[in-house]
Amino acid sequence: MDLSYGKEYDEFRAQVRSFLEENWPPQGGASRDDGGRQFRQAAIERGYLYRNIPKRYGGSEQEADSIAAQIIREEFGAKHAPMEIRAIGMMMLVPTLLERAEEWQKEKFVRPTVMGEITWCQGYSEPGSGSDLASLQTRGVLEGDEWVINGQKIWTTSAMEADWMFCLVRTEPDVPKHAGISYLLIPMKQPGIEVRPLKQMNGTAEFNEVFFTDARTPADHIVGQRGEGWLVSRTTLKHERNSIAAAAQAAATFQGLVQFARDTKRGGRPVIEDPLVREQLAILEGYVCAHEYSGLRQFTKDAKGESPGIISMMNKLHSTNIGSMVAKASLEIMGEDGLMDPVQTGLAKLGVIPSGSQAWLNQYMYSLGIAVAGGTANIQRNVIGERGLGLPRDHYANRSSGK
Amino acid sequence: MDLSYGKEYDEFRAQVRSFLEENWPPQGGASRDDGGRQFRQAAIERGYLYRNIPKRYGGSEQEADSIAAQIIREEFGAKHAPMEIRAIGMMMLVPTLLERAEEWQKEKFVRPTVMGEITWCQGYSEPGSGSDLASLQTRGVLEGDEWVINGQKIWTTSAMEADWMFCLVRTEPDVPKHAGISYLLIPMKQPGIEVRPLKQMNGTAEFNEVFFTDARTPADHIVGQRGEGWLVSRTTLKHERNSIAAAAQAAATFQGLVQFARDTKRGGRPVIEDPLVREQLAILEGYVCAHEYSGLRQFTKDAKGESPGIISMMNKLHSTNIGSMVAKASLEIMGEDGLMDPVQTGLAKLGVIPSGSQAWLNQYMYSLGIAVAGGTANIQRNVIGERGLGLPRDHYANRSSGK
Amino acid sequence: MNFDISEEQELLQETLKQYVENECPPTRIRELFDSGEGWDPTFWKGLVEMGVAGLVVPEEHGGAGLELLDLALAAESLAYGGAPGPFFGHSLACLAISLGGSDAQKAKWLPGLATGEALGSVALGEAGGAWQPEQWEVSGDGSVSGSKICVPHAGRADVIVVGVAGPGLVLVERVASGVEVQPFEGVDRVRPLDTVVFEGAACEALPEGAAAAPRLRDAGLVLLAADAFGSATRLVDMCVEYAKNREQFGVTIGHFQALKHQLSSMALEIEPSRGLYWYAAHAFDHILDESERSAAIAKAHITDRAMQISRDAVEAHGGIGFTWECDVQLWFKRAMFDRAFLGQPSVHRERSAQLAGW
Amino acid sequence: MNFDISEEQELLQETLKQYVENECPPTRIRELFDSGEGWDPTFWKGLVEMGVAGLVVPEEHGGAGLELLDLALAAESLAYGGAPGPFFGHSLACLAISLGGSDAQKAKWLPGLATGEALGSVALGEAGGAWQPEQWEVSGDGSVSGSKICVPHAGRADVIVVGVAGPGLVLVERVASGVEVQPFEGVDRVRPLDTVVFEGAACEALPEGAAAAPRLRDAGLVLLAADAFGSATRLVDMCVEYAKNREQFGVTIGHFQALKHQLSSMALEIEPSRGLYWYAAHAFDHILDESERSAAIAKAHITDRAMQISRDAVEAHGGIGFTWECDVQLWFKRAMFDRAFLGQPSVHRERSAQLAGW
Repeated sequence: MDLSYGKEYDEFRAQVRSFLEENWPPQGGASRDDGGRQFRQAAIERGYLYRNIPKRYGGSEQEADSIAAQIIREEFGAKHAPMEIRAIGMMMLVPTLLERAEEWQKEKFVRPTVMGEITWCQGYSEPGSGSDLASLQTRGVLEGDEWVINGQKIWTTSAMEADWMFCLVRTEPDVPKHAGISYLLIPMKQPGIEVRPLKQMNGTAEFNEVFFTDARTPADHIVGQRGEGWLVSRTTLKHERNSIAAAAQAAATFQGLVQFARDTKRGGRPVIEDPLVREQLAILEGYVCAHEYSGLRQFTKDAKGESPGIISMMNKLHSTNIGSMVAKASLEIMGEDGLMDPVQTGLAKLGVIPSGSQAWLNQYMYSLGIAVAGGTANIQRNVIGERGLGLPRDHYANRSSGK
Repeated sequence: MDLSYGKEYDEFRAQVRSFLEENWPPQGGASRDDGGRQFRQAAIERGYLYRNIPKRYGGSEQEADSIAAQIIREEFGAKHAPMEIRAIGMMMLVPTLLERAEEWQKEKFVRPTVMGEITWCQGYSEPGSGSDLASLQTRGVLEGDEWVINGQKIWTTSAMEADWMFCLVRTEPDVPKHAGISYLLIPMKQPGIEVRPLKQMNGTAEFNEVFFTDARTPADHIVGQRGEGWLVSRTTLKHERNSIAAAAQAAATFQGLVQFARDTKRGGRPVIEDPLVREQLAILEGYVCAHEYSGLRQFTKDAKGESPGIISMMNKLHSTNIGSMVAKASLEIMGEDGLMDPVQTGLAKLGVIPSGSQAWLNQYMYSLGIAVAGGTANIQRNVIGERGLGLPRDHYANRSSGK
Repeated sequence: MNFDISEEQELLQETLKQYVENECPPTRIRELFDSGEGWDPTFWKGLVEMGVAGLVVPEEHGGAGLELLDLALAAESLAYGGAPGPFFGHSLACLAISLGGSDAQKAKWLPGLATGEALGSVALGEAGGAWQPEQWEVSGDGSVSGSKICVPHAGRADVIVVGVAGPGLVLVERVASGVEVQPFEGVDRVRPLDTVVFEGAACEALPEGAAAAPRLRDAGLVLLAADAFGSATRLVDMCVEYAKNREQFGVTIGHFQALKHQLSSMALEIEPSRGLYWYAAHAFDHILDESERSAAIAKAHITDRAMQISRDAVEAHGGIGFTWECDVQLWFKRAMFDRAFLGQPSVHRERSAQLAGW
Repeated sequence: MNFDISEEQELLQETLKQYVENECPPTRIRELFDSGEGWDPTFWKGLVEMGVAGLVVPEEHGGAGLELLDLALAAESLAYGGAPGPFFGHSLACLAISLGGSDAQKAKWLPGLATGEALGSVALGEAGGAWQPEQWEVSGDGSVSGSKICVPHAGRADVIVVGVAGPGLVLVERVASGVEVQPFEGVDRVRPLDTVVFEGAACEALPEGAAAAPRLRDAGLVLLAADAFGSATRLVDMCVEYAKNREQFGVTIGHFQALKHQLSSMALEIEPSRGLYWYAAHAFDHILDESERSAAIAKAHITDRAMQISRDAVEAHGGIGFTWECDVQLWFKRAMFDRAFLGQPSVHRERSAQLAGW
């Protein structure tokens, strides 16, 4: 056990630092956007960004090295230097394209996506297909040289802004459910597509519904073969997992909560002096620290190229549980401020630590959204039980073939 | 809402009191046993005991009246006068016999059971058949004019002392599982039966295992027909339910816990001054009061002859949950006394409020036994969900016919 | 022994449930949520016509002369339906004047409150969690000065019963000079709240105000418990309904044992607590020495359970449960109101511990 | 960055697990439970031969010179197997002398303790929950007087490190006059405890005893956390095994989603906390300013989780889980020991809150 990164990385860190020294913030009169673009390009050339993307598509094509990646994140973060664009196209579509797409598709889509020139949204969930995603009903019919798409998607982040959607569509209605799905790339800016924001209970709208009425995309904008969409959507590329960041986020939120308890007064005294609040925070801290160290364990295993085992199946549920405990504690701390409307604070966002009662109220409701967004807890428990502990498969899920 | 029993019962209470005045404690030199027997007989003649048992079998054959029954319990209890023998034979077998048995069987067994002259144990559960009771394997084969029984039962209370067992036995091996079971009455004192105490983790032994090796009972000691045993065992007679007593017991246990927190000192101060303990006790009190009032609601509904609804399916699980919370609170209160061996205190018993750390430790472990004894919590949750809320039946239980 | 409500009380509950279901279904509640009105004059008028405004006003002043239990049963039914409006604050104002007012004050205010011509409210909270009478610092000797928070629909009230240090309760007319109503964006949009700032506003003390103040608090606790009970049972019913209809993997999701058990546990958490608010309401009128403590226990227990059930209900609905369109949010926010108003559960647990002499 | 244990450490864990599995399977543990011996000389001898007695004794005194992390990893493995014997008290005695002893004291005691010729123990607790050094009242100036409770296997120890007011830690030989060992019927029969009453018993202060006392407490907390972690993971494994084998309704009960999710939740409660005790053990030797707090957090969190898992494990086994014959009780009682020894979780949560300046 050694919590430093080891001597062998000292020089690497020094190189990153001196690169930043020279390149960030940009010299002269470059605009922030231009400066950012130039900086990213330089960072790619040095092998600091888009490390798992081949050079010919705009990446730096480096050997996977989680520690190097972490050092880059730390140093870039300390200087607030631009990092990779972590949009859904980059995170989910690009690996899929690299693994599964035809050459012309890679050429057309990977580089602009990596560079942030085109943005994507994801079309998987439907109102009737949540945990049972493979039952999706959005239909695609090949008419001449175009797919004609009808149906509805839901929980679509950034659908308003996106140029394209990568989308699961039922194209083979006569075969068993998993086998009838294709993976299509669909342009969003067309008359056949309507996007409606989906307002949440806390008053904000981070998701959308997307309605297809004879929406169209060229026949060759399919990744993999017809009916292979389910498999294609399961593709994940080996990459440098960022298991530290999520746990660090939980720790930062927790510190924000402690601060909230220091700042809030009841009967003239800081609420953090209340023994019940102290106990609740201390219980929570046990979970938060456990989560953080689990992240470090997984990070280490990744770096060594070893499997982290069952712990990697627990991340989501563990962090959902923590979110729920944070929410409860915040309600306890805020007292009668719980009577306030959370809406006024605007967006709650992952990565932003709330401050003040209304922001915490927003967080209180937002934590519920997180819980259901990452697959419901029951699905996660199935995964831990079946894949982690080796218990028998669920009867109902079993009946549907595939998956 | 009226928490008195109403004027119409004032006179009845007065009658009960004057009866007790005259008859208890027994006058003259009668021994406690004899005195008790005579007193019970007098009470039966007045209609105060065995109210749901026909007169010809030794009961007092009264109209069901929950309030009258409650008044009798209260007044008899206040004077520590003998009440009904609440052994399992009286509670479970007698109603079954009255409903299902042949006349000669009733004559032979009901009165002596009611009078406590013969005692019973129950032979339902088997090591391999817990929640899926109908899968039981103990075999009964008719040889001449006797059933020959082989197999094993478990969780048999009072098996050491009992004269007879009412027992579910598989007599028709070739029919589906529920249909192959018969309800036999088996004498316990015979060479073919071996009883072994089943020691619990707290060191006591309230249950037994019973082994049958060519055990025998006459061919006509069967209640109902061959293969009807499952149905016979489900018989329950309408009787005056005692829904107050169980909740009152929870309340008494809770008061004992509060006393424990008053008496235990940590750092020289009573533990009840610890804000965490106060909060835990106050949370618990909410559940305990809710349980008590639910008991009163059910009592009222019973007295009116109305169905109490879903609440009556919740009693067991609610009281198990309370038991578990009581146990946790007691551990919190006792501090390092949790390092003690609970065994030294001897029996933990329902109806006895623990006093002192070791007794509470015993309770701590005993509460686990309670949780699993009354059908596991998951079975209870199935019942609430399916019968109470009307959710669809369980897939696996569905596959087995019957039940 | 009759631990049950009467047929008349059952009828009251049934009638109110039906009325809300017909006149203010979730679609209408949602309109009020979106408009920010929190007030439906027609709906309230209907309730008034049913006598709801004067349930606990003595008969000699034109009310129904009923008890707190009846009021609490009404609160449960209204909450189950998600009813908007001033029932809570108005009822407490009626109670306060009945409990602590002089004959003249009763004669002046109660008849109008009972018929709904006048609207009443109560101003109990002060900043920093000061909900309990002994914590009040707003002064009310002759005139009222100071801020009260979370006053239900203060902007529409004719008379406000204000909790003050000293005399305990005083009456202030909303139109009096020195009364400023500042709207507060509250979580439950069908029961809007305001901050009311008093600057030397004319007031009239209730002669029995000091004794009536804690009684008024206790009545408020019971009504919040009843409201939370109604909200929680509604949420459970919604979840069960959803589980019976929503399909995944070719079956309704109620088939999944994990969800089934979650729903059972939710029902188990709330159903047995019905008697808690019944008993506390009954004790308020009939078992005075248990009234204060049983109100504290009911409020702490039920509003805590309702809040947890609200969270569980979102989860039981999957992603959709978190949306503005889903009805869950309407009762979720009602539960948040009930939990925080008059002090959160832990406050009342500590009070009940002290009252028990722990 | 290497938040992981080394191959040598993995080997240590594996070796110990194998040793316990072979030499002290549950049947043997049960014999010890029934006999009340709590001591298996042959089993301990085997551990001694593997070097376990001197893991943290410096090499110059004949030990392996390892760190607290190694000791904690050993504790986890021994707990997983349910190992009986004096490992816990003996190891703490070695640590105490290493941390606070004079050269002469080290030279006198450590070699014998490392080879297992001598057995050590520690006397930390006093009645009324006084486990922490600042709470100790037993006097140790020149001679020791007073009672210490819950001293591991005191009756067999050669030397006992006694926590006292003032000098902090003193050495007492068990055979000294004025030392009376009173057996205590403890819950975990494979780790017996005694009350030791001192009446003017001769003692020798550790020169650095005052500084070493809280360090010794922290090491104890880490070892208890590691032990509880091992016990909890064993219980989860037992439940999973049972669910894969026990049949009801024609299938193994692991098919039932409710049970499956309960088992998942149990695993989720314990598995992520592994790093808590690793980190606390590592901090003890390498990050001194986080050592005290991280030990408190690890002990509070893990022993609480282990206790809950113990209860869940009984339930997951149905009725049989509650019997003496079922192995669940062996680890259940181990978890009870780990939870209460050195103070229950809430004590260490409040300590960690204070240490954080809350």
